[in-house]
Amino acid sequence: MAKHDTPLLDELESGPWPSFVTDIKRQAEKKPECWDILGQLELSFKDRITHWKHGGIVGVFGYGGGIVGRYSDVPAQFPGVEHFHTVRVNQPSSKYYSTENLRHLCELWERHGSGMTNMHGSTGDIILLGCRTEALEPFFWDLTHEMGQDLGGSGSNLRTPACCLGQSRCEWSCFDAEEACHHLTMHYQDEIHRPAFPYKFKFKFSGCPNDCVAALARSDFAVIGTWKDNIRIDQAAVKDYVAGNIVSGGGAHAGGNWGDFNIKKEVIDLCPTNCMWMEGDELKIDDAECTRCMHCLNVMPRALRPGAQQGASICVGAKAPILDGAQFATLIIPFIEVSAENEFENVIEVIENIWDWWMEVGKNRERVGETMMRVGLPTFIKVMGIEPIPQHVKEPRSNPYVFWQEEEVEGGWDRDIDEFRARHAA
Amino acid sequence: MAKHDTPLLDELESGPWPSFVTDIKRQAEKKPECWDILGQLELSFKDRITHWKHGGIVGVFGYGGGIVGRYSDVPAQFPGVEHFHTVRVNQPSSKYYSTENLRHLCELWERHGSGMTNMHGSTGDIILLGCRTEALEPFFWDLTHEMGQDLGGSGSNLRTPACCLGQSRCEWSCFDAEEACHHLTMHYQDEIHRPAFPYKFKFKFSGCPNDCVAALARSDFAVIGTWKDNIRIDQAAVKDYVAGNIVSGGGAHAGGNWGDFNIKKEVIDLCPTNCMWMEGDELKIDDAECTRCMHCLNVMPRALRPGAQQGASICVGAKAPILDGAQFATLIIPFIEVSAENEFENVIEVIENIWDWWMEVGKNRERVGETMMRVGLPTFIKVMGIEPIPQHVKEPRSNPYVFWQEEEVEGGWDRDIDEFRARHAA
Amino acid sequence: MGYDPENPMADRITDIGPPHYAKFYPKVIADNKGKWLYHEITQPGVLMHKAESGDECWTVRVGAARLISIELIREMCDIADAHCEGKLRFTTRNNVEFMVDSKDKVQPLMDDLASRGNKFPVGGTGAGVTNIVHTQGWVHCHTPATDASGVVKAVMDELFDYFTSMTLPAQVRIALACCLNMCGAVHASDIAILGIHRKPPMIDNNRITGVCELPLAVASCPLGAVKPAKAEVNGEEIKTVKVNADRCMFCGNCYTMCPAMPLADPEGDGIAILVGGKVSNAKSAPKFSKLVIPFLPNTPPRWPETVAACKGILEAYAKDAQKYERIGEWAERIGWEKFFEKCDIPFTIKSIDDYRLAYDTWRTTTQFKYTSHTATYTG
Amino acid sequence: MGYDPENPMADRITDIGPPHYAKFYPKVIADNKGKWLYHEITQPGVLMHKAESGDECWTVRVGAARLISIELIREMCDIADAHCEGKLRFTTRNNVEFMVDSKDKVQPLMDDLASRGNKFPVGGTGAGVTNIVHTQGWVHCHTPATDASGVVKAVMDELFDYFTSMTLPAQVRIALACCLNMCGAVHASDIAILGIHRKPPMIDNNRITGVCELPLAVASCPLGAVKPAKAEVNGEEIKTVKVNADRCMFCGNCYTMCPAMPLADPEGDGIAILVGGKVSNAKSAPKFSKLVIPFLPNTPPRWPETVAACKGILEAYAKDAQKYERIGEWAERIGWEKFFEKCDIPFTIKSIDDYRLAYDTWRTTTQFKYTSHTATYTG
Ligand code: SRM
Ligand code: SRM
Ligand code: SRM
Ligand code: SRM
Ligand code: SF4
Ligand code: SF4
Ligand code: SF4
Ligand code: SF4
Ligand code: SF4
Ligand code: SF4
Ligand code: SF4
Ligand code: SF4
Repeated sequence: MAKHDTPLLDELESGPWPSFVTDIKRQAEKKPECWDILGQLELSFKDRITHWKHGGIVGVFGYGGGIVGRYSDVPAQFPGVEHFHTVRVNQPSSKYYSTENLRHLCELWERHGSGMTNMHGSTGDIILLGCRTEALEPFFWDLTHEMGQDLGGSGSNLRTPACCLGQSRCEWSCFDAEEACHHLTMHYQDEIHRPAFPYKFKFKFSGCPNDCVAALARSDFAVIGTWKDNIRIDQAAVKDYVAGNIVSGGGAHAGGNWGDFNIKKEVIDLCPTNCMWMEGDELKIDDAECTRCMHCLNVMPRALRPGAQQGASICVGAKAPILDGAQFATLIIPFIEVSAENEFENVIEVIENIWDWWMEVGKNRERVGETMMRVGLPTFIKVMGIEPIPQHVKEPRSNPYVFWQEEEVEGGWDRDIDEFRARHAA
Repeated sequence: MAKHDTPLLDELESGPWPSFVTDIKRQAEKKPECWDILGQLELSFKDRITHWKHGGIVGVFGYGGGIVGRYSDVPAQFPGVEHFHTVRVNQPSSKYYSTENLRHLCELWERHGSGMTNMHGSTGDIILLGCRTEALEPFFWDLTHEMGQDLGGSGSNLRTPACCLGQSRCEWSCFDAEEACHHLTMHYQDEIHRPAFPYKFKFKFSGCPNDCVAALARSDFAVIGTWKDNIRIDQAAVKDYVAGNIVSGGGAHAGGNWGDFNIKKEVIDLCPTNCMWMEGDELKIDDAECTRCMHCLNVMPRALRPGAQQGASICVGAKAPILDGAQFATLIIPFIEVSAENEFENVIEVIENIWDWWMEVGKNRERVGETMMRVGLPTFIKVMGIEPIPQHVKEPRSNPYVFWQEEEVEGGWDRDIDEFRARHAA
Repeated sequence: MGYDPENPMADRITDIGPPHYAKFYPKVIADNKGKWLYHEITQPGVLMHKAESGDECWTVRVGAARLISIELIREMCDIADAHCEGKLRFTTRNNVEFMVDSKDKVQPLMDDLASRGNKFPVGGTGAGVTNIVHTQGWVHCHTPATDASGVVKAVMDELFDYFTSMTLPAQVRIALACCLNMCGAVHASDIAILGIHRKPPMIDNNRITGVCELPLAVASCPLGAVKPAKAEVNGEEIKTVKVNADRCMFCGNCYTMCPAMPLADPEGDGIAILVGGKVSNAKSAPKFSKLVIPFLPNTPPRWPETVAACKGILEAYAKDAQKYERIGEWAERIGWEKFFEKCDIPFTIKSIDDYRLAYDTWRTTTQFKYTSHTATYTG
Repeated sequence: MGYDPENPMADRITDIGPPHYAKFYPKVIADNKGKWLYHEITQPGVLMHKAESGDECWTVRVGAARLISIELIREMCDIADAHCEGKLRFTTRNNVEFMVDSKDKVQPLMDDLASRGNKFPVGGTGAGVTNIVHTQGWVHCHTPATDASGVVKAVMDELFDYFTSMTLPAQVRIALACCLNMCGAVHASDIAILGIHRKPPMIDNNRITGVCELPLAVASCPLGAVKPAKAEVNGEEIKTVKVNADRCMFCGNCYTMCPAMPLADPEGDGIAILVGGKVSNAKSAPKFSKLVIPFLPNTPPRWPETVAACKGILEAYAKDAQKYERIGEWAERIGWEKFFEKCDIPFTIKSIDDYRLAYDTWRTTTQFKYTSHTATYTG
């Protein structure tokens, strides 16, 4: 039974959304330290401030990441959370599980930790929330030996890669996001576990431009599926949509009173490039003008499918606002084939090209996007050995401040002022 | 007859566009120094470089501007342009002239200068191109005494204001741009003639958002006409446009094969705010959504007119790229009445508000737009004593980096670390 | 035998990575991977994916708190064992997905879920509000300016009907980050709930020596507000830092680098609301969220001001936006001045950018709409 | 009696400003000011403005070189005296406007103009190319990187038919500035012809002392490339400056401040082409011109490369753009990658911004069109 009064938290037991308070209370019956989680959180609710100390370097031998150390700043009151370290367990691609696997993990966490988790962390890991320092090595031993699983990343290293569910259950996935994610995770175990970078580095893989794993917003290296040929059109299905035999958007708007589906208003007019039109009852697309924004496919999934020649775009440098303001990833490679056949070697080449440069010029705690900002996109593209293309930018520069190189300028830069003065009196 | 061979310049005597070379040659017959203009220019064409020395401080007593000093760097070869100073004569609003006035000016310039001019300079002045230092005072004497005219601005002062032709010949002008320009020019003679600013400052007045004097791109202080009520619609004329009885755009596209006028395609669909539609054969506008972009008026001048409650928007801070990159003027005052009745006192108030601040905090050679950039728009708006409104920006900030003031924060900023530590063990 | 503290390195296993995902596929997924034809959302929270083979994968999506116990995970396993050949998955927004291979297995699954109280709400699909991605807050982190799980619970309770329905113009993605580090894609969310500090860091001179590398602390400040300094600590002079409070914008990066510079504070901390961000490349390019409400107080346990703000924005949007229009696309179409008017949010100077790229956000045109904000000029 | 050098201040007149504009109005303007109803462009170069009174003002617009002699001005006066009650005006783009108060006076005026060779071309109205606003160049300025009048003459000769017709999708405004100071609204022109330097300034140590305030020279460089230095000038050490050439982007501001730092050079200097700017608030907000051709050589007397570049862009635009679409609006609709393809302009790294606000120009979306540029990736 409850060890602390939690009048404030108890307020969060009502309401239709699942209550983490109720859940923790239930867990506390089996794992009494959970009462102290509630107790300290109640105190934070009362004081309106966190009660965790700053950081704390803990980990398992030989790894530079995977554990986030955490200590209570009121341990006397809440001994159960005096140590409350997080363990980041690397999730399987796209987060499918067998109950057997999950039950085993729960069993381990019951044995070694608080019994509380996050399914999942924002980066993608399984977050096991709260254990004592002494428990870390035994847990790691059991995790590796009993389950054959491993930790994810933290610190200035490669962070745990993540992906959308890709081809496993999505008709739009233009490459095997899960396999790419898994393969590169295995390929870079050392980079994940042993910090060697200026700062953190994140991979994310989305099968199509809908970007369901938010790669473009959150990863230093975003691989986002696309295609290079034409959208595949099933004209019969188009007619069915127009006739109202198929619900548009797969029914995503079923709850609204939007009236009958209107292909002109809802698809053709909303195409950002205006590259669609009807010829009689046939839908036409000028694919050369298409930017593969997915809108028409999203609205008519049964009539329109991505082209058959599939691959991905690679965008680099997304990050949160600290320090220079948030950055989205910038399009660097417009199209690349992504396939297990060549063990993703062409993608790996791009990655290591970036790393080699960043590890050399990147400052401490400087994300690759920040390094790109500092040296400028032209320099970045040059050092990557990539041809500059208009697709790299939204628009050309509007200022005339070009850094010309001496070798580009006829006659070079050395000039003789006296000779100049001979022709131009001062 | 020609004093120098000018084979290169002679190439510019052919072709359909009026030739300044032919023109200068004709002038040279009466003003031989013009042969040296051609001679030195020919040399520049040959050498592909200017042959003018840097600057040169010349002027008339008591004025800090109005003359741009210029000396040849090859005077021995071209004595006629050894001195070649420019005189900036303040043009009348919107550049109407009587032939009498122009002839007199020509006569003065024949007497004192080279006989060459620019009608007009980019800022708006009459540019009298090329005279000797000794000629400056006599010319100025004659200009003021014989013609009752005066010099314009140069240097770190108020530059010669300019305007579009406004109500004099345009149906769209929402205020008397010419009178505003003239009145403020007279009001600020001292500021125009005697540098007292950190750097140059420019006024420009356009009667409507078409901005025919490019005020938004080129002036530190841009007054651009607009209206606050509804666009005036003449439905009969609308019908005439639809019926093709009136040529659209006043005939501006008459030369192209654009087919019949289509009000839906050419007006309604191109309205950037989509606030227009037809009800039967009546054109409707939801003026609350209108951003007064002028497009529909431009296309149907006989059917649509600006609202009757007219005034202007004031935008501040435009400039060329040196040093931080070009700036357009930023919307500061969304609507203000501009009228001779109150002698523009409300506009003057805004101007002096800006000047008082800029003269105090502006650095040497810092345009007001650069000062705004340096201190930030929020600070600028605050010091101007203006209510911040969403119209000041395209969009709200996307970074969370707000400079909170101590007085805004409950309890202020002073805190006792020991007291904090008492509650939070380190 | 398990871990032996005596010789920790003995038959140690490392760098084995995660298990191969394919082991965990339900059969219908394994059979049809890469061969899906299309999908349908047959009702809120229920997806049907059709494969070339004719197979169907029926997915029931269930909301979860993300901060969950192993007890709850075990209960999820019970459900998966009973209905889903012992397989399940989690989404990128922390919902749980139970998959079955035929339509007739859906209802029994739904009944089972319904029988378990409010633990497993079905929804989060299509044009609705799905789960809020969020971070640690007071449950685990050292730098938060607000709590995470508590705020999320309060907001989701209020918006629950939008989770279980698909009545909105488009999907609405809400995210919470408890400090400016913004763990999670808060900076590109339809509605972002962001914990912010408003008091400059304190300097703990008793503590700074040793725990803090002064040069790093100084370098950590993007605005150079942290400067080296000296102080006296019981009699003797020590090297420390001082903060120029007027140049501080409370990002907290100095505290991240230096434990002796805490800035959290009950009154100083609170929540900012940013809106109009999106991640997908659908229709329009990704957009950053924009700051529209600079500060709301921390009011546990239910943060009524924050809850009301989210709901107000959502309802104004639901009422006014066009089909398929994300919140940011709506705001840009009507103009931000109209956004503030329609959402009845007071515009403050805090929404005007003065950071690095600020100039690009200034309005450099005479095009604007008259709103309540311009009344003083036109009135 | 005129100016007396002996006592210059005697009955001096100052600060009297310009004459009042209204004195110079043609009668029909004076009578109808503020009462205009509408206008029509009855043929290229001829405008008819209709007043509420029923009066009509017929305007004939004539191109001029801007660099004109008093002889030519007098000839203009002759024309105005003969046809326009002795009144005329100049436009904001340096064209001349002759106004008459009835239609039947137009033809005689036109005939007179036509009778004077190519001095007074009629046109510059509507959807065509009007006069090029330009600056001084080698005729008068000390900092130019190219000439002005010569380039303009060459370009206008080539584009002349567009001046006398109205066949384009919209008005096209071309401007020339002979250096980065950009006198004139070059930075917001449909086509901007910009003189640029490409060699860092030389230091004239024999001259620098006295003519140049070193601290101002140092401060003048936006990139801090100018640093204080010492040099030896005939035996004695003097204070001077040095330039870090690798940080120089050739803006010329140091030369403006310090005459001892000339940077002009026959090979180094040339022309950059920027496109897609606009000033008006019509339809879309004002736009800056964008750098699409980083360098073309100075090739007097007729700058064929620059002329060809302008014509090429203009013709691609004329062929592809929609009615009312300015060049910048066209480029944004089709996408800049298509602009380069359709104009057959090679894309270079110089078009990628690396100045202060560069990040906002990076492409942060997967939305793009495949063009010749992406062939190496898709081929
Ligand atoms: C656990 C997690 C939040 C969560 O509840 O899910 C998390 C928690 C922390 N993050 Fe994070 N970040 C987490 C995902 C993210 C993400 C989202 C992502 O990875 O997709 C971001 C934004 C994307 C990005 O990387 O920019 C993120 C951006 C940051 C930053 C800012 C980095 C930057 O360059 O701007 C910091 C500050 C730092 O690194 O010192 C940070 C720092 C931290 C620290 C280590 C606090 C600190 O200052 O050292 C937090 C530890 C909290 C704790 O006590 O457990 N965390 N962090 C996420 C990792 C779980 C997992 O492994 O799955
Ligand atoms: C004569 C004129 C060009 C022309 O041929 O029309 C001109 C000529 C000069 N301008 Fe200008 N500017 C002229 C209009 C402009 C404009 C356009 C305008 O005023 O609408 C601009 C761009 C708008 C603006 O002010 O930003 C302009 C931006 C500059 C700049 C850059 C200022 C800046 O803040 O970026 C400089 C550099 C400086 O001030 O040192 C400059 C400097 C100069 C100097 C004085 C050269 C110098 O470095 O000192 C030029 C003297 C040339 C000569 O030998 O006669 N001129 N200058 C224009 C003035 C004529 C008149 O009074 O009507
Ligand atoms: C399951 C999940 C992927 C995963 O690996 O877990 C997923 C699954 C699907 N997404 Fe997604 N999306 C998922 C997160 C996302 C995210 C990431 C996020 O929200 O953090 C995004 C980007 C959000 C953004 O733009 O801010 C995302 C943007 C989309 C879009 C673009 C919608 C738009 O208008 O911008 C579509 C297309 C659509 O919905 O029409 C889409 C469509 C879909 C489809 C229809 C794809 C398919 O054919 O199966 C899936 C069901 C949609 C649905 O639930 O209504 N998915 N989707 C994620 C479910 C999250 C959840 O539990 O709610
Ligand atoms: C005479 C002049 C004003 C003056 O005080 O001298 C003038 C006069 C007119 N302008 Fe203008 N504009 C004049 C310079 C401008 C400028 C400034 C510039 O080019 O430097 C602009 C802004 C240019 C830009 O946006 O880059 C300008 C943008 C417009 C527009 C907007 C067109 C657009 O689509 O953006 C219109 C409306 C239209 O043409 O439909 C307009 C319309 C007009 C109208 C129709 C106004 C009227 O009802 O009389 C006048 C005749 C148009 C014509 O010539 O086709 N005027 N007009 C200027 C003639 C310059 C010349 O000799 O060619
Ligand atoms: S990103 Fe594309 S492929 Fe991946 S789940 Fe979303 S819609 Fe499907
Ligand atoms: S994917 Fe987007 S751009 Fe391409 S056709 Fe469909 S809607 Fe248009
Ligand atoms: S700016 Fe407006 S009012 Fe002035 S001339 Fe141009 S169209 Fe007429
Ligand atoms: S002025 Fe512009 S915004 Fe207003 S109705 Fe006309 S076209 Fe639309
Ligand atoms: S957002 Fe800030 S407070 Fe929240 S978990 Fe991340 S670092 Fe910690
Ligand atoms: S909070 Fe941020 S801005 Fe303030 S001192 Fe610390 S690092 Fe600098
Ligand atoms: S643009 Fe440069 S070179 Fe040309 S006149 Fe202006 S300052 Fe002189
Ligand atoms: S030209 Fe410009 S960038 Fe180069 S040194 Fe001079 S001021 Fe600096």
